Amino acid sequence: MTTPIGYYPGCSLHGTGRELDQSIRALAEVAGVDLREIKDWNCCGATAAHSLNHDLAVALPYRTLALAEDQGLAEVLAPCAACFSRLKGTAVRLARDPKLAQKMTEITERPYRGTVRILSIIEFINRLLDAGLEAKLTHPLGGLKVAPYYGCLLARGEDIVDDDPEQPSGMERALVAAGCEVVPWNFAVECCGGGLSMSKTEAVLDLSDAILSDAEDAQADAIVTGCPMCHSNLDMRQRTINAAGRGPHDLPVVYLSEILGLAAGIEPERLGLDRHFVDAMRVAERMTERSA
Amino acid sequence: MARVGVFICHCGENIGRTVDCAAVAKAAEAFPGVVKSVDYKYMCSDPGQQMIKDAIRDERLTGVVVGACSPRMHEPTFRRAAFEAGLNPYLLEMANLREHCSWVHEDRPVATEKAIDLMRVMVEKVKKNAELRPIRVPVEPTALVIGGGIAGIQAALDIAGGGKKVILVERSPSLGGHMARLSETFPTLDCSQCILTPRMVEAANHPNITLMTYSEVTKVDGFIGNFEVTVRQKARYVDPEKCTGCGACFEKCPAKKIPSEFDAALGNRTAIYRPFPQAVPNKPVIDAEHCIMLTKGKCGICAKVCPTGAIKYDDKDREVIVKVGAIVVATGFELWDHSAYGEYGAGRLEDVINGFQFERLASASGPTTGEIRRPSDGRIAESVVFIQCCGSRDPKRGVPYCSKICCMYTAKHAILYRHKVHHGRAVVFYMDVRAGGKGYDEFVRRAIETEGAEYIRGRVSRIYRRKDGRLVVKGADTLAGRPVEIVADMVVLADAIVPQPGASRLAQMLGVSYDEYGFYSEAHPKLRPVETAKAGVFLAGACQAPKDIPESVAQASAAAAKVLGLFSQPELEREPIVAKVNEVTCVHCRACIQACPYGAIEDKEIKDSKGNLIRTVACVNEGECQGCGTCVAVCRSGSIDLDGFTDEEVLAEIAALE
Amino acid sequence: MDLAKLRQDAAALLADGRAGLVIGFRERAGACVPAFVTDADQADALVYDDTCIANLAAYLRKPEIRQRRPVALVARPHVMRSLILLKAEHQLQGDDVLVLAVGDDTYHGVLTLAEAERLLNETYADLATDAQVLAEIERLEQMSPEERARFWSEQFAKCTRCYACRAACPMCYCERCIVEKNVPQWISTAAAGHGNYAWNVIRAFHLAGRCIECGACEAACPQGIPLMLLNALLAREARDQFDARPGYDAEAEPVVGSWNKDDDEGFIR
Amino acid sequence: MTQTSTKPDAATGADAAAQPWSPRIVAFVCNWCTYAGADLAGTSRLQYAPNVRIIKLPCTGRIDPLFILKAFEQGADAVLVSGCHPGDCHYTAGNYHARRRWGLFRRLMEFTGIDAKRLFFSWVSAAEGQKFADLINAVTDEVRQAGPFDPTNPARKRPWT
Amino acid sequence: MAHTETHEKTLADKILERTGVDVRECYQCGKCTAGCPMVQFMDLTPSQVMRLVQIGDREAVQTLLSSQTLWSCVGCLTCTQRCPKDLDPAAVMDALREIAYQEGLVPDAQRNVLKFHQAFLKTVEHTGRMSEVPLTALYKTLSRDFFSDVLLAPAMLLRGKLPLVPRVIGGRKEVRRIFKRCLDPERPDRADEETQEDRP
Repeated sequence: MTTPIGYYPGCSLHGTGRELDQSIRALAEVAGVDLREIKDWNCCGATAAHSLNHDLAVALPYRTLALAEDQGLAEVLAPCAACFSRLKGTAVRLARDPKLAQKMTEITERPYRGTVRILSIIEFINRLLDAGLEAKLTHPLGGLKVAPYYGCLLARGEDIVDDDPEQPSGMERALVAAGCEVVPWNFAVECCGGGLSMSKTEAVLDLSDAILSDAEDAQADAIVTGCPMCHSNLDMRQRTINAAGRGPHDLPVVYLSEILGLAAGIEPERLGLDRHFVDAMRVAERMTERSA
Repeated sequence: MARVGVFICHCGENIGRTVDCAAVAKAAEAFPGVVKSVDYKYMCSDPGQQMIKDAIRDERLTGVVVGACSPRMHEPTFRRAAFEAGLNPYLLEMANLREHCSWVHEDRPVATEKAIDLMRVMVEKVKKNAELRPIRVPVEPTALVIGGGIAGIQAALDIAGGGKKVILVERSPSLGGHMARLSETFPTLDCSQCILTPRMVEAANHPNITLMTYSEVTKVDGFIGNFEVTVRQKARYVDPEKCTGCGACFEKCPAKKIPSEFDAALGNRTAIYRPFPQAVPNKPVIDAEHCIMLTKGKCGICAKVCPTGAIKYDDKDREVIVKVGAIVVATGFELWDHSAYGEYGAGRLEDVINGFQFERLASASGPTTGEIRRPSDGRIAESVVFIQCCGSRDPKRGVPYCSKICCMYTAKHAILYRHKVHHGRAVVFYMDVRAGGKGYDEFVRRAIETEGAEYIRGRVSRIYRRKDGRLVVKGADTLAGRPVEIVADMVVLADAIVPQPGASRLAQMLGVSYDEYGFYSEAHPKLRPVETAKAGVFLAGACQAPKDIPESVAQASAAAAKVLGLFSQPELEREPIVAKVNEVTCVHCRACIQACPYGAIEDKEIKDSKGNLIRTVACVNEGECQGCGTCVAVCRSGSIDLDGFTDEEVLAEIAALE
Repeated sequence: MDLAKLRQDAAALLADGRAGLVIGFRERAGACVPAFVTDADQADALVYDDTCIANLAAYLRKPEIRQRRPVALVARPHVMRSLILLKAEHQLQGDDVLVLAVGDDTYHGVLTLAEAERLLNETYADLATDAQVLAEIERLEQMSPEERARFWSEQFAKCTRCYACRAACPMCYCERCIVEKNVPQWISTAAAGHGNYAWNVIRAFHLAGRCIECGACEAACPQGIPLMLLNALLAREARDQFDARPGYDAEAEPVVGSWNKDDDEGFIR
Repeated sequence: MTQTSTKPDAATGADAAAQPWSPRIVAFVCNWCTYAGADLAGTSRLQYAPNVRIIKLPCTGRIDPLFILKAFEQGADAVLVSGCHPGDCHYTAGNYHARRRWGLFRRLMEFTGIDAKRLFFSWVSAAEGQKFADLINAVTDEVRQAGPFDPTNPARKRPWT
Repeated sequence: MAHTETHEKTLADKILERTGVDVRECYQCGKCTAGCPMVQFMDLTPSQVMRLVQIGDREAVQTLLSSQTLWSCVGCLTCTQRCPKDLDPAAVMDALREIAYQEGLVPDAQRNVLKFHQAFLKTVEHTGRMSEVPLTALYKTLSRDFFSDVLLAPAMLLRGKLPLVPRVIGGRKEVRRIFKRCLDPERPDRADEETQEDRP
């Protein structure tokens, strides 16, 4: 692949979602893809802008889209599921509503012709597989049982996600290629409480507990996700969930890109697997070496 | 030269009070071509009619205009009089001086002036009128009934009972349709097979009925009174003449694990099989797709055990062409496939079943001999959730309409379940209960009030299977304003009623129109509910819209009455108001063919004497044309015209208003 | 545009008998005129540029040309639409014609009708009405009915009833035009007054939902009557009211002659 | 019917000033709905303006735009087209075909200078006698407001000069 | 309470304008309520919200705009995905929340949600991006909820997930101007002067 793919890490990938950032960059390097971070990108506004002011909720992603277009990027990867949803949602609305596009041009004083295509982490990884990553997966994970967790933002949104909203399957090809066994389970598209993590922690504990329990019932060794928000609810708060008298759970929650990174033989630390709250290094232990 | 007679009727005082009839007659006398113009008190009376007849003979009239009441009132009267006097009835026209003039205006001079105008218009038209002859179409007094469910059986029996021949075509190996699969019927809970099977036998034994099971209609040509229908009889591999129905073959057949269509895949059948014990005809067929002999070339057990040598492995499909005068379509319905609902398990949860599957579970002749056992592990279901409107009233992913019968059969299911599992819990999720019908609402109330079914108003959002194998049903109780979660052993989805797959293909063959879902369209929603826009094709049962058994039977009998009416005369006489193509100027753009609401226009190939194709043009089938004239208005080159309302006639009318 | 390739293809089609005739353009006295090429070695005379407005599909109804089927036709996107529409109206069989497809300074090569349909839908799916024509329509719409009547009165007064517009239009393929029908005679043939009005209005209406806006009729009018105003108005209405996209789908039903339950009836009392 | 004066330029002959102008309206109606609706207006003795002349067709589907052109050509001040309500067509779909045709044709008429105020479309069922009477009164009134159809309109036939 | 009371513009019309959702199409099947993950934290179920918008009289509007539900919706789109009428209850929630916020009708119990959103936006307004430390600090100050989640902070630091230096982008003045124009479209655009400085 010679054309560079734009990269929009989003705010949480510098903080809570660091391992997602690390693993994406490492994986891109192995696959030989030129990831170019959009210069001077800004926050997508997330749930906050969306909740309080819908102009702002469009204007913030608009600026980033305009920057990407200006910087000559035809495709932009937004690995954070929330950012992906905001950016792509905005792109779809702008394409459908010229009046809104005009208004945004006025507000931001930036032109945008609508040429940027936003990729989710799943689309990106499937793209890498198309481009030959499969051959480079030299360390399959020896039948690691995984529960692919799509949550809300990688499953729903008719014009945003290109997958079956109730029975999504976008991650399966990559997981199977990485040597995992995908377990059938019930909570692949249930909500974890998402953006209300800090302000309605109680709800998040309930919902995340149910997700973890169902994955355990399905005998999963790990939950695989593509969303830093889900990740922080399921991983970072797993101890809190236990402390609240639920569970107890001890289930690693890993990013799709980490799984692929491991299968590609990248050292777990480089992928950020040591940064998890629930020990995820045990997933790395399942790496096997395939004779070339 | 035109010789037109004008007759102005006073209609007692009705016209005469506001229209100066004598003045109108006087004015009309001056119209070009008018040779006689008179007014009279009651034109429709015997002396009035006689005046017209006399004038036709004495004055050698070539056209008559009667200025009187609405033609909707007396046009047949005056046209008959003209006919009796030797004038082609279509050379008589009426001007509406009463309803459209004297009764709606008070000012005498103004009304008189208008009456003169109205007369002028009709005189100009009648001068252009052509002699038309009624169209006579011979009728083949045999009916074809497509579909051997309860509607088709009823229609066939009624037509046969009326003394006419019937050919009854059924796609599956046996008559009976869906009704044969039901356990009990609402609201009386009488046994479905007990009331159906005598009818099936009667149909099979009736001397006027020819049964063609395991057969499909593949082509329909012709028109009312004169259809030519091609029926493909699928190879049965069993000679029905020799077979005695002893059953030795299917008892010994080694291919035993084929999901039974009749049992909605809850039970199995063999490769040589009869769908169910009471099947009519009670003779097995071989399912070529699964037969080991027919697929792999070895086995032959059934042939060995057959005492009469009825097995024919070299049997072939056969095409038969039948001539019929009328067709009754009774192809019924199918259930919507709920695998479109991912949130209900996308069809992959074994214990989430549809209504037919529940019928088979509840049926004493079913795979569980009537015990409500869940498909996954055969355990008695201790708790069952019934969900209504599954796919119905769901414009997004299902169908927007109400499937009509689900409220009732769900109530029936809940009652049957509670009769069979006394300690079991029956929960029904519903949006509205639609129980209009004799004894219907009482039946639903009984389910709730005395049979212990729990009715919850709300839809279900999600069904999933727990680790212990039970199903979690997440619904809402909108009356209480809260979510509800029920743990169940089995969920029964009241899937929407949809037309049979292939309904639209058959409709296209028949030239019958259908709605966006594939239900066949009746000719008029109020007044012609069993006819189609295609003359000679009638509808019965759920192929037209979701219907329950009594409605299907009623419509079937109505269709039979229509057929018998049609067959009561050897020939069909039709008003000759039909379209005609000018084959010289037609360029075959097919606009008329596409626009015709009746599919009455066809391609016609014009060939030279050696049979070489010169050109193709449009051609109107007089038997099918209903005379609306829509084709005429879409023809850009003016190559079609409508008898009775020709371009020339209409132009003459417009010109008369200058 | 690769004119050399076009000539080469035309020559090859004729040489190996895949086409019995190539209709294209050649230059005569500084103008583009239709060229009918039957010999491969004449193909070098073919030219193409923006001034080649004539819609060559109009020739396909002529018997002497039909005799030479399959005919290859130099066609810009509008002309390809004519061909697709002719097929939809059963005036052409799929293998009657081949297309030497030109468009947007590109030569797309030799296409079958099915390939031309695909090209249209992929690359030329949004052929817009000429902006000037649209502006003029809007200007007229701003006028009072009396002013418009005056405008058209003047325009139609110029009509000499030469029927060049009809001859130039591939969709005017009737063998006996309605104007020539005399029993009854709906449209006066005298080149004046109401006859001119009826002729021009009915000609436009008979193209409603069928005009692909190639502009050949207006270009052919020796009197400079702005016929495209009428055609484009109806094209706009057919598109806005009934989603008409004539010439993009060889299976499409005609706009006039089909219906939808939800068609607008705001104007009906 | 007592309005006397017309616009001076509308006069077509010497006697025009003497004869009070009253609108001439041609109505093309279908046999099964609107014609029957008009019959019902009659049997109900509903009084309405006498300016309309009905031409009966089997169905609105039969109404060719040429009819409308011809009526204007002959000097009608207005044309009314009326048939069955959607879904009620005796021939199931003739009115749907007609509706689509009118949707385009009326635009063309307007655009070429026939005022939309002179071309009326309506659905009148066999049960709507009152609607028919009201319609005729309304149409007549509106045409009277609009005045006579301009004799210089290009659609209109002019005497040989 | 009178269903028939007419308003200049009904709430349903306002919602239609803002979201394209015509709540009149809702037939109250309750599927949204049945699937909502947050419904136990709501005082009105999603289908009740739709119903009250349909009613739209003064009392209904009051109940809606001061309800806890608006602030409990996580926007997971389960309702929207499964709505058989193809309506978008999530968008209706968004629109109502925005109206409630504009009209100052946020219930006390939901202050924290609002404070969190405000803190989030404040951080973005000033720096162009969200950073955990200033956001959390600001949120805790605004909400006076100092103790929840405190336990997580050391562990996050340890894992390098809590960068202490806020991230600031070059175009932050541009972002500030965008905020000003969106939040306060009426006020004259004072940000223009700042913009001048931004560009050499």
